[in-house]
Amino acid sequence: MKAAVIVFPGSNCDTDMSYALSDFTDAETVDLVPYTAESVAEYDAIFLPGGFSYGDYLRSGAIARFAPVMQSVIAEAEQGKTVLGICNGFQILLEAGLLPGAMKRNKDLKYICRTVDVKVENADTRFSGEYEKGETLRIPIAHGEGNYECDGQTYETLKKNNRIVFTYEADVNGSTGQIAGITNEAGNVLGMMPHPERAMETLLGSEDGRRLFTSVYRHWRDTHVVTT
Amino acid sequence: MSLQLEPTAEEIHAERLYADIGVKDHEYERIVQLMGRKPNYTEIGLFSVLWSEHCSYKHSKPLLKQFPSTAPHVLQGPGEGAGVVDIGDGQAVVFKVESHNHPSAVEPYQGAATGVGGILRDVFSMGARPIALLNSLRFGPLTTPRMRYLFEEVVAGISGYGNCVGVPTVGGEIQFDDTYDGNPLVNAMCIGLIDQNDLQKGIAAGVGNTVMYVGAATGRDGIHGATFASEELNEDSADKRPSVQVGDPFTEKRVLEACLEVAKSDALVGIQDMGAAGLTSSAAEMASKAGTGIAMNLDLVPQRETGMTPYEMMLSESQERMLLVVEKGKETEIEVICEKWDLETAAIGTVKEDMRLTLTFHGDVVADVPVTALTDEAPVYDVPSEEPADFREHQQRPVWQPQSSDYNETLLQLLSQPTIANKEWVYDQYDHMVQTNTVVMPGSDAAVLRIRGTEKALATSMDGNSRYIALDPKEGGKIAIAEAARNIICSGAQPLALTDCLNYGSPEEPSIYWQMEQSTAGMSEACRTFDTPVVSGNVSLYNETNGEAIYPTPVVGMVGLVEQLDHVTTQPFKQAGDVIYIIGE
Amino acid sequence: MVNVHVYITLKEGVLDPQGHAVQNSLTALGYEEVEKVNVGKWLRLEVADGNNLDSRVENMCEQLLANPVIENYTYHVEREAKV
Amino acid sequence: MVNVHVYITLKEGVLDPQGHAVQNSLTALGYEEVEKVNVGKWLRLEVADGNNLDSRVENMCEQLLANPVIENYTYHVEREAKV
Ligand SMILES: Nc1ncnc2c1ncn2[C@@H]1O[C@H](COP(=O)(O)OP(=O)(O)O)[C@@H](O)[C@H]1O
Repeated sequence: MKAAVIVFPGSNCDTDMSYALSDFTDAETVDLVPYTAESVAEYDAIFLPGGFSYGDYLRSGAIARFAPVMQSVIAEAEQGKTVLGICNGFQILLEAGLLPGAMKRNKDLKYICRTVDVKVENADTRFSGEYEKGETLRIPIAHGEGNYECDGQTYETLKKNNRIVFTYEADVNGSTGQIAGITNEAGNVLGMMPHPERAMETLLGSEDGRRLFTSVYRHWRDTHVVTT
Repeated sequence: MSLQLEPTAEEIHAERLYADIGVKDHEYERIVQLMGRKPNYTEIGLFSVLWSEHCSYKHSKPLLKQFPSTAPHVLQGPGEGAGVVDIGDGQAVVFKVESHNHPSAVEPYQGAATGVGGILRDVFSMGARPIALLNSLRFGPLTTPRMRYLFEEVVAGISGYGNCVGVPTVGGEIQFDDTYDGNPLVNAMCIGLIDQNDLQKGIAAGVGNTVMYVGAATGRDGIHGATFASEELNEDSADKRPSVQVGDPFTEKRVLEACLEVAKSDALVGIQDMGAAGLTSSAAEMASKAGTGIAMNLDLVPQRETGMTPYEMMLSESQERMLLVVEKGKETEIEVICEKWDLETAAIGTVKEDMRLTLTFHGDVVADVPVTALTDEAPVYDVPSEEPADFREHQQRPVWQPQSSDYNETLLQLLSQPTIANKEWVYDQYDHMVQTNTVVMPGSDAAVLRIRGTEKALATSMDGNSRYIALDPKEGGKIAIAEAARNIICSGAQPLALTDCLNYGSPEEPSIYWQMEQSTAGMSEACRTFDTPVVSGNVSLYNETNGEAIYPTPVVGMVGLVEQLDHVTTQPFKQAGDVIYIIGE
Repeated sequence: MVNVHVYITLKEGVLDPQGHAVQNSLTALGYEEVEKVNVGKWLRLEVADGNNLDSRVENMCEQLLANPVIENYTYHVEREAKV
Repeated sequence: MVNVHVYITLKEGVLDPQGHAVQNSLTALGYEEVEKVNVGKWLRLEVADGNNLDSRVENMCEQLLANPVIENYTYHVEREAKV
């Protein structure tokens, strides 16, 4: 698997994401790809990291969504390639229209950095295949604008089609339906606010995030490597 | 303000205009002597900031000399952007603390945010990647809306800036006391990690080399910030408000990444943050350290506002700017890196042999000053000191034995004191995990950060207790160091070295100066005992409101080394049945 | 050169945590007459006048300045009085 | 009930990193005619009409809504047309 971690000006979880992939999966290549890159077509999976792209000015993700590389990211996503956005990456995917809904400021208007309980709602995606449905994960959140908002109809559709992959077990930020992560209709694009790349080692508090990355890797292997 | 409206050298002298910008009569006389003529408006501006307490340490230098600052593991003691300590394997840890008390009292969010920005630049200008931030805060009791506002906004400012730049805020300390009611304290500390080969210095060496400007454009922000920080707050302080600096952490993040790339380039000769007193202090200090001069053409300085005068450009404290000295002919190497990070750069001057700071603007020479007059010749005062009248009284008081009839109740009362209470409300707002190295998060004795690729880790803690120091400055000074050392040791680390921030009232008041002397003497003694040299620090004086000084508040930031990750120990009890020991008296 | 003022606010029905917080603070300060607060954005753009100014401004709003999923916008063009 | 609109913007000379970022982004999107952007706030307050409305609103702005250290504000009161 060739993985691209996109670096926008202001990304700050890019190296964490790249460590998560290179130290804990068997990905052959993990590249930090600058926002100016013209194409990401050569990669099998594209990761949009957390941080404050363009300072999160105006709205988080709003300006990054127009970074040069995003045209190719959008095209690849539409062709079914694996795209994962974490935190600011999720916000960018929303702004780019690859996922439905929008982010508002946390309900108590404060930035929150804390490890929270995250429930696996759907273990049947390429991002969550190695988890059990209903399992509770300990994963850190770190965001000021993670209050996910969508209209009632969108919410019903997300629910009906099992597109809600992760929810918070408590109402941490005001998100509709306590949503922590969703996929697009085709299931190849996931956006989530919690930071699995910060939950890779018990030394740092939790290793519950590992299986997200190994799920992505396994999905790629199962669909690309011919076993003899 | 246009150039023609500026007072002439004669007017500055005759009307004592220098006094308005904090220059004393005898200092003015000395400046005239050093220059061999009367300074013009731009020139007196340069002196006013460089000779301010903030930049010259004119009242505190003799005290700082007492601190032990060398040891085999100290690679760089005080004198550069930050101190540098060897941690083995060719790596070093770089750290410093900085105060932003006055700006935070006026505009708490931006004051705290730009404090974080400044200390980050001190560390990455050395070539080190910032890996952790800490802060030490002092407020009055949270009983007034104004104090709650200051507290919330300071925390929000620290969080807003540090989180965005992507450096984890892993620790700090907060105390509330009436003494800080009119004068809250905001001290920020940054720790960086570096390969020793990449160390950079702030020097303007090599005659003929190019002086380059990197980062945000210059506006009229914070003009006279450095002088302001050296005056007491009073009712007029509000009028000085429009000069508030606003931080732009997004630009800082790009400047950071660009500088760390630039630091690896052979083209770079020296680099320094344009912090307090901006272009003035960075240019003068870099030239002074190299024994050179600098000639700059101010027309080439990137400007955010129109019609800026040389005075304004030189004194501006616009944030997120760096001054670089680059080998002649290799400017494009730097430009290419900056362009990649979408940053403004400009070659604005040249390193000269003449040891003068020469500024031109619209074709005219607007300032021409010997560099040493600005830096080395800054006055150092021998200040009278006098034991405060009540000191003996305090000493002779009988030891007070607290009585309690209901220990449960007393315990709950203690725990509900804001100073003692859990600080989760604060540190939940700080991203303390980004960079994924935080082994021990805020809430324990010291924060612990692993050093990726090794079995080692760093432990760090900030401490200080001004009540002890107010009662007995010498013992209190020792206690501050000892507390920091205990916190480091409890975490499984060996204390290495420390940085300190000396927050006091006016040094011109003999009883306050006495407290400064005594407390720094106590600190120095303890530093020697623990073998923890002082490698960097900051001094913040004139912390007074309407004549009322704060308690003497030196704050210590210590760093220790954990040799083996499995030595890391945390504070909480681990399981029922474990035995509890008390060590010590 | 004209000044374009763009006003952006959350759509009706979208909970406004900021507005809510401001209203609570106002009540706490004794301004009980304030019954509702919405917090939105006001952007001032200095724009070279030209053809299609309106449709260009609308495009800017749709593309970047507002997020149509949760926000509404209005704008007005302020032309300096001719001398 | 009246609607009070409060407009808050950074004082002249105060750095507006947000405005700067938005302007750069507009330029990148091809709106080169935009020469400057300032990002401010627009608050809508629903207020029970009454005596001293103006001075009350001014107090709200000074006390809470705007940060007088770095921001300027203006407001206008929109009275609904009588039926
Ligand atoms: N209290 C102190 N203890 C030790 N060193 C200090 C202290 N105060 C200042 N220094 C050192 O003096 C030098 C100048 O400090 P400062 O003027 O704060 O630097 P900057 O220009 O980066 O703000 C620095 O090397 C700093 O570490």
